Amino acid sequence: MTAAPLIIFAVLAAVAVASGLAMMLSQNAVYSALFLVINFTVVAVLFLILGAPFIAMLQITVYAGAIMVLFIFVIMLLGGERLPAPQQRLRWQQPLAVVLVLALLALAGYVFAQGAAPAAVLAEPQDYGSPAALGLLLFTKYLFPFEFTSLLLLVAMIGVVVLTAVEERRRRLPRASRRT
Amino acid sequence: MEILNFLSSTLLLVVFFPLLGAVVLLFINREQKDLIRWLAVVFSLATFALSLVMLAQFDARVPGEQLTVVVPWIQVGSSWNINFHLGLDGMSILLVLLTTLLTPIAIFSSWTAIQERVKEYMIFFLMLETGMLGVFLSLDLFLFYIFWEFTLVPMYFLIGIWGGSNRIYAALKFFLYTMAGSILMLVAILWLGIYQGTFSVPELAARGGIDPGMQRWLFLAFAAAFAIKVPMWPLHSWLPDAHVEAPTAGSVILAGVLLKLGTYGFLRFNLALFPDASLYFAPLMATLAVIGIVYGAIVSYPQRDVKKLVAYSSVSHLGFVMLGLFALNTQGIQGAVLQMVNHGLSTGALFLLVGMIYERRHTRDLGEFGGLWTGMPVYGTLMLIVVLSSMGLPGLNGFVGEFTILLGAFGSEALASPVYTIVAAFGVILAAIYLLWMFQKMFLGQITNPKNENLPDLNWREVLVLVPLLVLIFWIGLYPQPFFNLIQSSVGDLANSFSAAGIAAR
Amino acid sequence: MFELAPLVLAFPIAGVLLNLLFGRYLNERWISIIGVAAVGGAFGVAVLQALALAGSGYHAHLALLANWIEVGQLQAPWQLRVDTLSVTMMLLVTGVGMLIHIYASGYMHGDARFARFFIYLNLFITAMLVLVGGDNYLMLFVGWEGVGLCSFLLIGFWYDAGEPSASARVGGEPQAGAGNARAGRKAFVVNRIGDFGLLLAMFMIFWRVGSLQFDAVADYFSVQGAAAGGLATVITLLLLVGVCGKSAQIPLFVWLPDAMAGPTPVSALIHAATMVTAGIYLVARSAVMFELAPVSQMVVALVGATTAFMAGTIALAQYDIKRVLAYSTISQLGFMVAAVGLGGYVAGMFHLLTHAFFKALLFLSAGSVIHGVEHGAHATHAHVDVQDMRVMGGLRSKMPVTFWVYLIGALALAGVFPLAGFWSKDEILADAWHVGMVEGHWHGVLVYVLLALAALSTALYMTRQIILVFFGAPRSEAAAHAHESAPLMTAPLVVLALLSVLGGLLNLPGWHALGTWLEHTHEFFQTGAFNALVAGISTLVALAGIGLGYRVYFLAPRTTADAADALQPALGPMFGFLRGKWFVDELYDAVIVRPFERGARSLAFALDWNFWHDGFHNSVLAAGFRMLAAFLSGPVDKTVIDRLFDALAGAVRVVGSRNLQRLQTGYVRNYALGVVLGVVAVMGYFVSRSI
Amino acid sequence: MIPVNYYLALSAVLFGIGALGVLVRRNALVIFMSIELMLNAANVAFVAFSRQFGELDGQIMVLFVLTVAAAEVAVGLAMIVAIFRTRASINVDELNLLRG
Repeated sequence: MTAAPLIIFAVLAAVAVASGLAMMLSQNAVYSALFLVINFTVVAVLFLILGAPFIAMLQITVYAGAIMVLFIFVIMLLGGERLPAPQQRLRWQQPLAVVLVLALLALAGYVFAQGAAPAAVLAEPQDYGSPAALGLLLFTKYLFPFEFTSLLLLVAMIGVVVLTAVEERRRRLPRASRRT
Repeated sequence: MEILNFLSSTLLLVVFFPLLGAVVLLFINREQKDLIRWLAVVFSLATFALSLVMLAQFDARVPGEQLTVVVPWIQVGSSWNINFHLGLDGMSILLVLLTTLLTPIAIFSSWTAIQERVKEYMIFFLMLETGMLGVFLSLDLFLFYIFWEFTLVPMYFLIGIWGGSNRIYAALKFFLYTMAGSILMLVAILWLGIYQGTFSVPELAARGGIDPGMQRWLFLAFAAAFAIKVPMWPLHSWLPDAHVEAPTAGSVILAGVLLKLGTYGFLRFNLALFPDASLYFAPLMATLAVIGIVYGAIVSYPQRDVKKLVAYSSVSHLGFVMLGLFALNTQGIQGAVLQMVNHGLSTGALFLLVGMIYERRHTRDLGEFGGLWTGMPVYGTLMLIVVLSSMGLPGLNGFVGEFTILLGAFGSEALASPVYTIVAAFGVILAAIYLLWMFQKMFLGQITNPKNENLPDLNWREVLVLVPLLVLIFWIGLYPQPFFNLIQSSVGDLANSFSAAGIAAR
Repeated sequence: MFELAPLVLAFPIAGVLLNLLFGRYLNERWISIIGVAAVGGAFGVAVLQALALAGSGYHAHLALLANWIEVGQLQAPWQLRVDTLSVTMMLLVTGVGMLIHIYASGYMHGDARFARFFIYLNLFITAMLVLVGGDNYLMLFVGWEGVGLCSFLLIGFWYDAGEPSASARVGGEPQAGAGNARAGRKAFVVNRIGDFGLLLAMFMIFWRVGSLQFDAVADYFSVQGAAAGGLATVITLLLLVGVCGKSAQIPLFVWLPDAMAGPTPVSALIHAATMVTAGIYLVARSAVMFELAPVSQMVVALVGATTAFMAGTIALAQYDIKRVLAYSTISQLGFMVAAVGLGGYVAGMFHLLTHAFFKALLFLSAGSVIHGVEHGAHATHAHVDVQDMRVMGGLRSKMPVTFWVYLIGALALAGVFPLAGFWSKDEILADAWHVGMVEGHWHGVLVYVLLALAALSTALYMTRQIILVFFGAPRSEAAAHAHESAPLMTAPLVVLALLSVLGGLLNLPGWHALGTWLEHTHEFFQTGAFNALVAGISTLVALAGIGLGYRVYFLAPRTTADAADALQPALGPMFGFLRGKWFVDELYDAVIVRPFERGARSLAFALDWNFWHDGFHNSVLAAGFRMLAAFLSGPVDKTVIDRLFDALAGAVRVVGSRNLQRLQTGYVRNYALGVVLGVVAVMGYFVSRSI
Repeated sequence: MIPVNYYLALSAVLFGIGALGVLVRRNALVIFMSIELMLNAANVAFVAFSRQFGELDGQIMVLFVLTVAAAEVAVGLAMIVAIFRTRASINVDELNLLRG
């Protein structure tokens, strides 16, 4: 095993973890969002390395692109980039949370230490991870769940419309009927 | 293409067109009540038109199922073969037509009576129609069970939301009684499906060969569900509550179609699938039926609430149907099938008429009326015709059914005694007593209550609602042969299997 | 001309439909013209059928109209049967019917429901023609119930009038003005009891013979002969139940007197001339079976004779002019039933025809009397019961035409030579004499005696009626101001009077026109031999009755309306018994009606509702469920589980409920922490297991 | 090549960071971002496993996760907007109606 891939991986992983931590710790929501974009991009590169070019592209376009733009848009809309003066109500929550997450990681580490997973990955088939192969699978074996996701998206869309449009409709109703 | 053929099959359309209407109604603004009403009527009428197409495609000479739709549905391992299986034959066709006819009439009759939550009301009604049609047309036990339970939900809400003062009690009672019976049926269905390897009704009927001892248990399990639904004496105590509390259209459908789900179930499942047990239990079932005939008629007589009176009369009338079914011969069973339709028409019309006076006077107490014929001649005359039809006057529909049933029961080999018929014929006398009593209390005599003096006679909409029923009342009474022809070959086959020769061949 | 047979039904049906659809736009004149023309047309067709029969060797002709019910081997078509028996009945129904229609157009003048009356009448004619014209028992049954329906509708025609009499108060609380409606209902229900027997008879015929066609039934029984005697006995006894209902015989006669609540033309047409004779027609039609069942014949004869006697005595003590005639009708129907029971089918049919003439005449004349008195009552604003004979008297001079036709009818009914009633009644008595004296059957003698006594009372009550109504001085203002009815009403009376005089010609001894005519339907329809001795006795009996009446009522005339009846001193308490109509209504009321009502009430309210619906459902099912729930929540839950949890709660309390409550902070992040805690715990568990 | 273990470890760490974010931050938007990070961590594990077994099913799962994430973000942000309108705050600690 040459060292080059490992170095590349180590660098990418370090950037991912660092950007994740920064996202979490940043007090400004806009910074958080930008750190998250970095994180997503790095993970996309990792996907590329893992032989999942299609997923990597999706990661960039959907996650780092669409979703994060949405986030930033909402942050700007609400002016929520900074919260008012920190007023800690749950003082014991933070240390407890850190302890718990560390415990979780410790457990995971323990599982890794047990060495259940194989050391290396297999050689890839010719069209592994190509959009064509993925599409074929999607439209045969996973046809029903795939169709179902469309329904999910539809429901989400309607939900969003309903949630945000409620105020508007009430405002338009005549005064008399609002009382009932 | 296959899916297109499937989607355009007549029976599928007939069954699910009302449901489509319900879905469409979901998207209509609830304030547009008239649009909702019109859409509901249009969808139910379109279903009726589709059922006429179905009638045109039906070949009465073929005894077995027709226009079949079969699609594999749920298959688990080798023992679970559940198909989406719809099929039409002589046993179901009249009831399907009755359902598609009565639903638009019921919806039309709720035009002014229902002012609150019109949208939900119509949606429930259309759902109910799909459920009922599904019960009549499904030839897979599992599918049948699903539709059977499906009918409960809309009816529960129709009674529970738009009913009278004690509606919650009545709706709950209706629901629980039916539910309690169906659970036993579900067990029997699962037994059949697992141990016989198929849920297909025609296949089970053709295969036969269930151990007679087991047949009896299965018969009883199915009978539990159906006898409550019919309702057979002594399981009738949910019926007066449900009828009295239900809105008019709900009563029409309840009496007109829902009760027939029970008698139809006896015909389709108990008689066809468990012939040995049917022969074994015939005297018992006929006894209960006969008790029901006389009991229902006697109990109808002193009632003061018109709806309750008609409700109890249903117990009596459906006793005739059950007697005919368990006569297990051609006349009995054919008469029973026709009588199911007759009862739907007559009692449906009776409930409609009672609803019309209720809309005017907001009471159904017999003591409140009297002399109505003077002020409402059209109403009185129509009521008289329907009352006469209900008590089996020759020339009107009720007689043809009752006569063939009693004739069949008299000479039945399975019952082997004319006593059943003799007692049942007392029901004919009693029917005249309670129905004419009701007619007299409502329409004859002088107007003593000033509230009855200036009641408007029926309007065009109300007459229009009744006309199709009256036409059929006369048609079946004077020339029932087309109706018999539709059921003849299917029912004839079934009946022959119970004759001496049929038993020997089995 | 047989092709025209369906028209016999088409005419009255057309009448019904025309008046039903257009009646509201037409005036009385056109309504009555339609009504009369419909019956007249049918009469014409019936005449043509009779001629056709005569012209084709009297063979029965079948006219298929349509298929009706075909289920399995049951084949019951709409098919008319034209033979001498049915044509005789058709002629009677349409002929007398037409006269009564004409009369009714005068009698019902000014009634608010004029059109409806003619619709009902035409409907009745239709049903009656189906009854007599049908070719199978099922069609006969259709007509049978159909005439019952029309009877119900017409008795209750004035449905908002009439107070239920004390003895007839049936059916719970009294309802204002529903007396007539109640009478109609009574008629229908009692008839249904008769129909019950007929229905069962049909079932038995079908399952033994395999068909309901008259021909097939007749063939079956002629082939089987005495072997089918038992079957024939059962069937004929069931048929007798039907006969008792429709022809008002013991024990089902109680509806007919009440049926007089209907307008008088209805009483004449339905409750005297046609419908009530359907029972005799049924027996004649089923003669093959009766001939095989001597027991049934005996029962039929005795029922008829007893009815004739009983009703004859009741008629002696009634004051209502129509009620006397009603009981007289029952009595005469008893004669006919006795006749067919004795095998004298021709005699029965003969009396049926002549009775139709003179009883229709009497009813219509009574209607004319009522009409006249009513006018008098209107003119003088007197409040009297216009049908009560005690308020009449002296009408002979006021209503001469009516008086004379009434007299003719009464004499014919009493059986005075040479009027129609003499010949037909004598034939019946001769048959009874023959069966009793010549053939030596005891029941023949009994029948003869009962019938002779009935004949005596017939002559007596008719004399009484004539004297009470027409002779003496008027006993009320209304009677004093009565006047003769319009020609539209009197003309049919004259025609009927003529028929009452000449009706005997139909079957004069030695000529036997009716006998030879009916013979073509069944060969044993034969006229009995004329018996001069019997005829002599009959004449003596009639004259004795008239003489007695003359002595009791004419020589000691009633002077005031409320005086006691002249017969009362002679009969003593017996008179009250007769006046109370043998208290049969009261008996039925006490034995059947009231127990039924009480039973129905307790069944419905006590058993079904309180016990089964409320009690069983609510107390056993619902309460049982609740009890189970209570048991689980009570003893089980409260003791076992509660204790457990009490202990737990105690433990928790020790830890501090405040602390626990504080777990529910309401902060989402807190709950998320809980989730992570859970995840760590679960993972820890798995990891610990794998160690 | 890099052993699958490494990817899984990275996935676990990222997941932990996301979880910590959800637990300690009060800004609803940041909480949502943390959730996205957790989902992303799961995706890494999926793709890694997919690679290990040479099957594409893992990638398909990622696709579905993406869809769910998109739907969730859309609805979640809509809720935040709606809540902000009534409460003028996106501090989740002020949303404590569930308090016992």
